[in-house]
Amino acid sequence: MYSEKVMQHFKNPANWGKIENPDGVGKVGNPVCGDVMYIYIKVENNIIKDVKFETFGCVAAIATSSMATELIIGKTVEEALKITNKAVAEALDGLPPVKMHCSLLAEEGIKAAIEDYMKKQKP
Amino acid sequence: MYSEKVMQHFKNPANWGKIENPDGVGKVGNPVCGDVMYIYIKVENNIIKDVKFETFGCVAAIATSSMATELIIGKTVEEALKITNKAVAEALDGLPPVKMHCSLLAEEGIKAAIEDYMKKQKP
Amino acid sequence: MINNIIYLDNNATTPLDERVLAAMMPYLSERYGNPSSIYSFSQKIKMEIEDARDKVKDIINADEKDKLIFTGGGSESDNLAIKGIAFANMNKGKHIITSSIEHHAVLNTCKYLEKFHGFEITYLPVDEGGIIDIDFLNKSIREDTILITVMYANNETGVIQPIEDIGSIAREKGVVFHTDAVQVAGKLTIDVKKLNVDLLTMSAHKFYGPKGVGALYVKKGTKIHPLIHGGGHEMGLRAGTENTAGIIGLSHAFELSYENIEQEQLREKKMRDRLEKEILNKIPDVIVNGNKDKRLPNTLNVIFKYVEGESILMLLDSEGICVSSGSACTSGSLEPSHVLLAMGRPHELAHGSIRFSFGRFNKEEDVDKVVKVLPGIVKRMRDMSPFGRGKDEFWKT
Amino acid sequence: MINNIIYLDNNATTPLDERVLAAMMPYLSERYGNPSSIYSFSQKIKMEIEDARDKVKDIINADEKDKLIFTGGGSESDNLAIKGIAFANMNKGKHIITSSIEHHAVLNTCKYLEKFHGFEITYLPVDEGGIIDIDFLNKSIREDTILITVMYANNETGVIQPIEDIGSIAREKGVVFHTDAVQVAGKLTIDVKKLNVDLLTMSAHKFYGPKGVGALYVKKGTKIHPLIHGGGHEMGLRAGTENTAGIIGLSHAFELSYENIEQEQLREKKMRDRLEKEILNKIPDVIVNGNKDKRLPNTLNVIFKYVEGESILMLLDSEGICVSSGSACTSGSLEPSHVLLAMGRPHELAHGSIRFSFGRFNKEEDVDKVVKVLPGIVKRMRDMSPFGRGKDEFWKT
Ligand SMILES: Cc1ncc(COP(=O)(O)O)c(C=O)c1O
Ligand SMILES: Cc1ncc(COP(=O)(O)O)c(C=O)c1O
Ligand code: FES
Ligand code: FES
Repeated sequence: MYSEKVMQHFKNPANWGKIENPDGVGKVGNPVCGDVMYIYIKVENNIIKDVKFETFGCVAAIATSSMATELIIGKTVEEALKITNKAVAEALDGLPPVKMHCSLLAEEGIKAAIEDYMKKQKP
Repeated sequence: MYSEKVMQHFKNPANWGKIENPDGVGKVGNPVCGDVMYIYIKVENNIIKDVKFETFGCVAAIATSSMATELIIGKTVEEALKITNKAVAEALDGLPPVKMHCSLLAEEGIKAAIEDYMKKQKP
Repeated sequence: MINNIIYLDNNATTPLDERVLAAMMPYLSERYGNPSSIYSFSQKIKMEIEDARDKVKDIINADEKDKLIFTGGGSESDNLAIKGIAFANMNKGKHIITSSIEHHAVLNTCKYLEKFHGFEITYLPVDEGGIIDIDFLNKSIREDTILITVMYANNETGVIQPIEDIGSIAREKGVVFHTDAVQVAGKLTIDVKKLNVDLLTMSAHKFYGPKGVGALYVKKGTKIHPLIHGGGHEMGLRAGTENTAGIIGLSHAFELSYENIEQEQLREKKMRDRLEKEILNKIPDVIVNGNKDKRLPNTLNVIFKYVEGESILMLLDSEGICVSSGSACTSGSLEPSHVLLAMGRPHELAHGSIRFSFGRFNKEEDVDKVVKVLPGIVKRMRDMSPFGRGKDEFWKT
Repeated sequence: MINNIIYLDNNATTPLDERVLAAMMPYLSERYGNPSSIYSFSQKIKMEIEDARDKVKDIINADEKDKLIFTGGGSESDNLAIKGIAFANMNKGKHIITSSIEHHAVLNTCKYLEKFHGFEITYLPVDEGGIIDIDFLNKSIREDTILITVMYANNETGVIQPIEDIGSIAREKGVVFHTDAVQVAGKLTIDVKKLNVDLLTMSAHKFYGPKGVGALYVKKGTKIHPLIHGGGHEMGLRAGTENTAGIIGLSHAFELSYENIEQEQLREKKMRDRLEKEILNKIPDVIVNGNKDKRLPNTLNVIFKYVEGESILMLLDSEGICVSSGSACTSGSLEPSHVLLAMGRPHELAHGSIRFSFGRFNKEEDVDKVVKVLPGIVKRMRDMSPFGRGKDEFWKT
């Protein structure tokens, strides 16, 4: 059902946890299943220096959370905004069709966190 | 499906064949399946001295033909008329329900042969 | 069993008992005849099928004239019962009563009749413990009600329904009554006379028999249409060359299950109860689902608050422990358990249940192993979750 | 095979090939998981089922997106095809075309729809050789025709129907086309694309696979309702825990059948033709049924005039020879073969047919044995019959 890579990320997820005093926080819920993801980012010179997630969700949700955080770390804010759920799923060697929606959590979480960061930047 | 006894009578039927110059002949057909039985009798002093059958029919038809002829041989005409298909079937340790109708051939064959005999007796 | 897995998913399916396989083997090799053929090679097989049928009928206390139809499984039996009664009696009415916690084989069959064949369905609610509302049933019966179908015990929670009471009501009102006893057959004694049921479903692979064979008990005189038309097999109620090995396997497995049923019930209950106690002791924020007094002795359904069921299931899997989250055939789907929702659990909780179901081949050590790894797994997933003690209060119970 | 019977009833059922049984065994022992469960133990089994499905699809040249549904046998596949199409498309029309020589799984399903669900059925006639009337078919198609269902080869006579032609007509007129290929699967190569069929039925126990498992090919885009509702198994088209051993067995058996199919066809044809020749040489008043140019290579159906089939069958049985009279599932019934009646045989002749059907495990010696005993048996029964040469002239042919 799940690819090896999904299982690896699920069992040993990267970047889970919380950042104290983050520069941006995204809190998103999945409308399909009700699952929830929080994402915290630390930004320096427009570059994402640190990212952490907390996820209440299925295996796919956790694996995509992990993969998505790995994909954006070290990227500029603009680059990070371009990450799509499809890209995350592909990086995980795909997801079962019924589980594609789970990867939306990660995409939207990142977007929400960056939005939050940008809002805070405005004077 | 068939009892041992049915199979015995089917494989080694008693009294099959023809009687030359019989005292009575019954030719009956089974309305249910279209099968046919001929029965020939020889009567002396009101007693059935000899009987033979020819049957185009299933295993049950042949076994009941055989059993029925055994049952009436040596009997008076009146006694022979009392033989029912149920009695024949019972003497064979029963027949499968769908095959009960087959035993009617024998009962009716005997009746027809005796009727034929009686008709010939009338002046 | 040869695997070194800890199999705690016996409500999903059970291992085929070696003794059952041994009984099946002749029918998978030299006794290959088609039971409908009339030569002796086949007629002997036919007789053995009839013996197998009689054995099962005896165990459930069926009348000699009642029918027991062998089918291709529990789902087919449910469909045969419900569609068979519905189509054969639609001139009398098109109203069916079922419950909101049925297996999908019942639920989706009812929904199909509702959507495409003009039937009206009433879905009985259940209480927090998962037991159907008898008053509601009483009030729901109408002039045009032609069938009541309520499961004997629920596959997810193990909760046992008041079938005898439902049976008396149905009989009194003259409504045909079917029960899906898939989770009860082989686990509790069944007496169709006492239960007042007209139709009862069972499935061999839930009692250490083979997959792909089931049975439907049909009380004599019940007007029913076949689901599978064709040759005159199974008293004209289920066409198709008989699955001889499967039928012999079902019958033998059923018999074996009742050989020392009380002892086995106690043995499994003991393991189940210990697991329950240990979980409640070692893990905070746990909810046990289902009325504890009316539960199959082998089933434990728990919610670990703040985490999803699938994650726990998969981490248990990496430890070689097989359990389920929701019912097997709905996993892969996204909906939370309709059974837990019907019991009033909020959506997020319903999504997070784990079912442990014990069976003949479990041992006390299996409990030990689960108790050893489960607290850590739950803690790990909770740490990863944004909710829980000292975190956001996302829901309240 | 272990029995010392001579089994010449391979159209009724076939022995399970030992190689197939070997492939099934793991699923009857340690690999007992429910394929719908999501832990790895079960997911591996699920993948093997999908491989099994792909293998069968490849052999019949199905498209990747076409469906192959595993069912509980040929009869279920036929019912699923016919009722599934009928109920899903009844808004478009309620007219179905079939033939008068179908297996009862098709015939009785059509009759059921006719009697209880308001469908109208056209039964295509056949010629003396048992081949359906294509012109009649052409003329029978109406605006409201939603399904044509004609068997690929007849089980009693082995006569092969012009499926490709029917398929083109159906496609041209936009009517869904189903064929019951139970007697062809494993005997002749099947190419669903070339045949223009939308649905095709097969049954494992006819090609040395297990009893109680079949398949239905469904072309992509075909609108069809399930017959068995429930969980989402088999792409939502057939609920029920998968008969894992059965499915693996079907697929493996199907594969094996095509390994050297041409050679096997020739081998069986040689035996069949020799038996036919010997019978015609040694026994007077014999009629061979079915168009000789359009016949399965393994099937021989003959009438011995003046005697009934059952008696011959039973005397052959005492010699350890298994053959059939009429189709297996109608024996026990009284009706003469509907297939022979449709071919214009009078009632008494139709009652008297014997079918010899060869298979993988037959040898030339089997023919010798039959040829040795059959003439005596026929003579004996004819002597006992009131008809025949020099006796009453009961019928003429
Ligand atoms: C042509 C044909 N169709 C359908 C069937 C039914 O298959 P099954 O007995 O596997 O249900 C058979 C054999 O019995 C058959 O010969
Ligand atoms: C309560 C209940 N009913 C019906 C079924 C369906 O049985 P099967 O999978 O044998 O079709 C199951 C199990 O899957 C079940 O638990
Ligand atoms: S099911 Fe909710 S995120 Fe996967
Ligand atoms: S079937 Fe005709 S006499 Fe038995």
